[in-house]
Amino acid sequence: MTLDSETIRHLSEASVSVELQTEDMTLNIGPQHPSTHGVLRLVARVDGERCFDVHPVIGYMHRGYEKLSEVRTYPQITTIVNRIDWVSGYCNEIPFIVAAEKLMGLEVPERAQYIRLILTEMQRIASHLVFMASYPLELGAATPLFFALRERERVLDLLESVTGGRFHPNFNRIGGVKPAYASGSTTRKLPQDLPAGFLQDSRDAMDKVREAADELEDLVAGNEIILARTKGVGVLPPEVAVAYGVSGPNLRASGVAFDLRKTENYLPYDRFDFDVVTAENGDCWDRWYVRLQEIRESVKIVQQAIDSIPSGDLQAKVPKVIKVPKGETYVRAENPKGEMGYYLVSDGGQGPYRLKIRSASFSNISILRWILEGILVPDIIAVMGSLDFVLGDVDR
Amino acid sequence: MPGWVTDLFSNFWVSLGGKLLLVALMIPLVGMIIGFAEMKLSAKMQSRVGPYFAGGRWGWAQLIADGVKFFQKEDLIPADADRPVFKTAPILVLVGTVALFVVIPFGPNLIFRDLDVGVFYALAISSLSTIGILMAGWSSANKYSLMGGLRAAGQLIAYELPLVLAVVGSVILAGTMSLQGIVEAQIEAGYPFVVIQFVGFGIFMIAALAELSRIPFDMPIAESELVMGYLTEYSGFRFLFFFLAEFANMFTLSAIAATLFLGGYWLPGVPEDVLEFAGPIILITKVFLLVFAMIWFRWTFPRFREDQLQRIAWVWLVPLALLNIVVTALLKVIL
Amino acid sequence: MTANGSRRSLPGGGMLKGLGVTLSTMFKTIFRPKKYLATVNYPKVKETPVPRARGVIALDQEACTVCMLCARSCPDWCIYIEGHKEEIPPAEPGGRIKVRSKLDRFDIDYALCMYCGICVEVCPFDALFWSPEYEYSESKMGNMLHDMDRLQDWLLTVPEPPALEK
Amino acid sequence: MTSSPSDTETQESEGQGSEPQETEVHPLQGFADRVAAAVGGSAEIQFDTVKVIVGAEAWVAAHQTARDDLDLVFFSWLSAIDWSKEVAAGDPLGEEVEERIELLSALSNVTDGDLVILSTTLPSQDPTVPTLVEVYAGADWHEREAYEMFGINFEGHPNLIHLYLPDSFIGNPLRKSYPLLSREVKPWPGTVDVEGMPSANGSDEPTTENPEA
Repeated sequence: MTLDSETIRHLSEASVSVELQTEDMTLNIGPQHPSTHGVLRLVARVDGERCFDVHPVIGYMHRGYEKLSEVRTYPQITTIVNRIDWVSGYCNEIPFIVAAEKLMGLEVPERAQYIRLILTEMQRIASHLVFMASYPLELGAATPLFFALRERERVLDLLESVTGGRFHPNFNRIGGVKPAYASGSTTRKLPQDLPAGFLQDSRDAMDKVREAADELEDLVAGNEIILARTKGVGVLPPEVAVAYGVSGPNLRASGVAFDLRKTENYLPYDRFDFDVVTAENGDCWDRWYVRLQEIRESVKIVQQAIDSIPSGDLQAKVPKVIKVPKGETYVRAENPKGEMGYYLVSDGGQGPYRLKIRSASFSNISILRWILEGILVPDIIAVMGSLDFVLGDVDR
Repeated sequence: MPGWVTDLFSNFWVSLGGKLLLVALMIPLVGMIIGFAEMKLSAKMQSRVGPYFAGGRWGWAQLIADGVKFFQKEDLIPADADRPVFKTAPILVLVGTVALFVVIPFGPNLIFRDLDVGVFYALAISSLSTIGILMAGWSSANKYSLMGGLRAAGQLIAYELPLVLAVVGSVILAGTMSLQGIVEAQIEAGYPFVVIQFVGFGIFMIAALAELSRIPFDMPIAESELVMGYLTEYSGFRFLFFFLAEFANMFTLSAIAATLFLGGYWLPGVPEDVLEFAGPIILITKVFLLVFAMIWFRWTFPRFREDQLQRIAWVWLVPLALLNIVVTALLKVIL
Repeated sequence: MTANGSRRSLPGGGMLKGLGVTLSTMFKTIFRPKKYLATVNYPKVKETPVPRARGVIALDQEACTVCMLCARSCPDWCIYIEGHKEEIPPAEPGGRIKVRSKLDRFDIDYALCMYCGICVEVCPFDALFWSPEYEYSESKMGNMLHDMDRLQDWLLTVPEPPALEK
Repeated sequence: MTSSPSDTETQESEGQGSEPQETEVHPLQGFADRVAAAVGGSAEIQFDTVKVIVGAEAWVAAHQTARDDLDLVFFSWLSAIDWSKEVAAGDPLGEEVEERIELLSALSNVTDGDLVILSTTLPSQDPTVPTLVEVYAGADWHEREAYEMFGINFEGHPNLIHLYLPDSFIGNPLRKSYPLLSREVKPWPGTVDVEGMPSANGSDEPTTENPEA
């Protein structure tokens, strides 16, 4: 059939007016996926590359910590609690230990508090370096992974030399800190303290971490492609962030200067000067940059703490079988991922009656459904990566 | 050359068989060398050691070991895959690469077949692998490979245009489309065309990176989003085809770029008769320089989102290439 | 560079700086591996763990009095102990017959153990020690159950307590 | 029990942990009273934690005023405690307690980090309470978790389905009456007993009963 001008004109208009009928595909960014930071499943309704709505499904990693802690004694809980956010193992124990000490009315010796503070800040550096390694990898750049992890090895070696463990240090006890030695007649009399040369090694390691931060900044920060992929992507306004309970670097990247290290007193942070890093427009780039600056702040804190660490013993007088008196308290701390808190209800027994664990990533990714509305598939990965969550923290 | 060898080669079928055998040997060899170079160099860039144990001291046999591994891997075809399409996709991609070897001049008379439409043929054949990738994406019956395949289609076609337009500049300067002719034109002009055609060379390299779908144009095989893009369902020797095709394609596209812009097998100071033997070595060093640049880019940059990728192709590269053609044509007329 | 590091002098500046970093790392790793190479080739070159590393638990059978404290306080229930009581003839004749409990079975199932160190800490008789040994992986999970004698062998690898900060 | 603000107004430093029976006024007392007055509940301070007890019917209203008037915009968490006598797992309560579910929600401001815990009591048979999703969008997941763990029904919740547990899961695990199944399967290795611990070092005898039974 010959196409006369009439039909041609009609066809051209038809193609303009006819809306292309495409049904959308449900894409399972499933529990097993290279960049979901663990077993998170996103059921995304996708039309081509644009995804309409995302329904996150969690619970694959639910270990039931709150039920477990009802049948555990206090020392046993400190060993399982650092497995909640396994990237920053040491920091999970601090609020729980401080809560128990508060109920028991224990005075922790100064040196133990300083050691706790140094190790917490080192764990924060290690956790942020994991973010520095994994986030550019999600955008496609593989080399920053090795720079960041190479520096993280330094910090983890220091942690291991003091506590004996890299991921799960188990160095905190109720009343102070203590390496895992037997408590028999001979070893009990052994003096217990930091290993020799630890303070000097930490000073060198902190300088190297600062250099690595600058190197990472050169490699990633100025890169135009990363700017194109992250600037203005996944913007999180402060009021939405606060309503969902987003905390930590994600909240500070949206302009809210809220850092629990400044407001709470679970560790002697008021003796060191460091500033709370914030950024203006709360997009992926700001979340990345806030974490890089926080590494530098933590380096500053650790250096000040090392120079002014007092001497003294590491643990207060604590009975062999720990029984925490009756009472309820909620202690929260600034975990590398955000606010981590424990609502401890104890009834005077060897274990708590009820322990509510408030983990940072749980609230941080409850905004996924809101923030991933109508963006492209590669941006889903970029935004999810920038929130820096760990599935153990989400599922408890 | 002893007598019986020349008349043996003069027989058409024997020389054809010999050439085919040579190409069939070159593809895995070149693929392995470049693959091994990528592993070792990327390791050094990341302060690691890289493959170390295969083959004694510094791991030279790593890729042979990989090859054997891929061969003995189970050749899995997904249940509801489109079987014939699934099977022929890797072959098509490899054919697209092998066919490119025909026109590359390694020396003054060391060329498989000197077509007078050499450049046109090379670019047409290299787009054959696009069809192969699309077939792989569609036939794997997996949502991720489908998305990878469609992304590849969009990207490769978008970058076909700048690739072709970038070449037109040096074709105008040389006056002929046969690659041998272009190299002779550069010899007689006394300078490699890149001196004038640096814009064309830049566009060609960027478009070549996109043709190979290597970072920063890595959308079709975006490991962190689409698991492995259109390669997700491939395993065993079919994956080996894709693997070798990617590295061999790097070699061929760099060889074509070297021939068109950097003076192929000729260096400014080298006299005529030495070229007979030095030609291939010169070309291969140029190719390895370009391949090193590709490896270097891959381990430094992240990848573009595909709408940014398309914008670069249509908004930046195509107009720039057209401008380059106009300027070269004007220069040709005036000079 | 501006506060949040967006614009550079020339548009490609950021990428060139990135290329510079990778290239310099490559040359540094090739020409001065001792200083810049971060990885070692494991079986040939081994990194020594720090003395306090918690690699494996060593058992001193003589010190153990089968008081079951470690088995009770282990969160993972991965220590299985059986023992019996034994009379020890008195040193000089006519002395008191001492009753002493002997170990029959002391297994630690390292497939379950989470290396928390509560058993080592709670042992009142210095029978359990940490040793930084880490190369005891097995092909079958069943072999991860170390029996009494194997735990005794680990005792040789227990280091002296390290020197301490002043 | 509300700690009665005594007359001596000595300000002690924020960081000092204090027992309720301290004579000085707790630094957070002012904040606690302000919240209690605005929300219409009774405040109590225990170990530096401000808890305001509110009636179940005023639950949403309390959060509304907390967010709008008292600038407690940060929704930290929401959970519950099952106070009950017989306990299937863990050691039972010391003294008598009346069977109830205590619903808790923690709110804080983002300026100086003052945190208040609003609590209300619900009957332990099918507890129902209106949802907070309109006031705090973040309450969505917390309420789903409280629903599946304690069986609290939140009226008006957009999609009240299981959050962590598979849909086919029956029962509410965090209720005290819910047993820990793994404990029945594997016997406790500590039961094999050779001899009581010689109480040489004077500290109390480690009980042979399982501290975790």
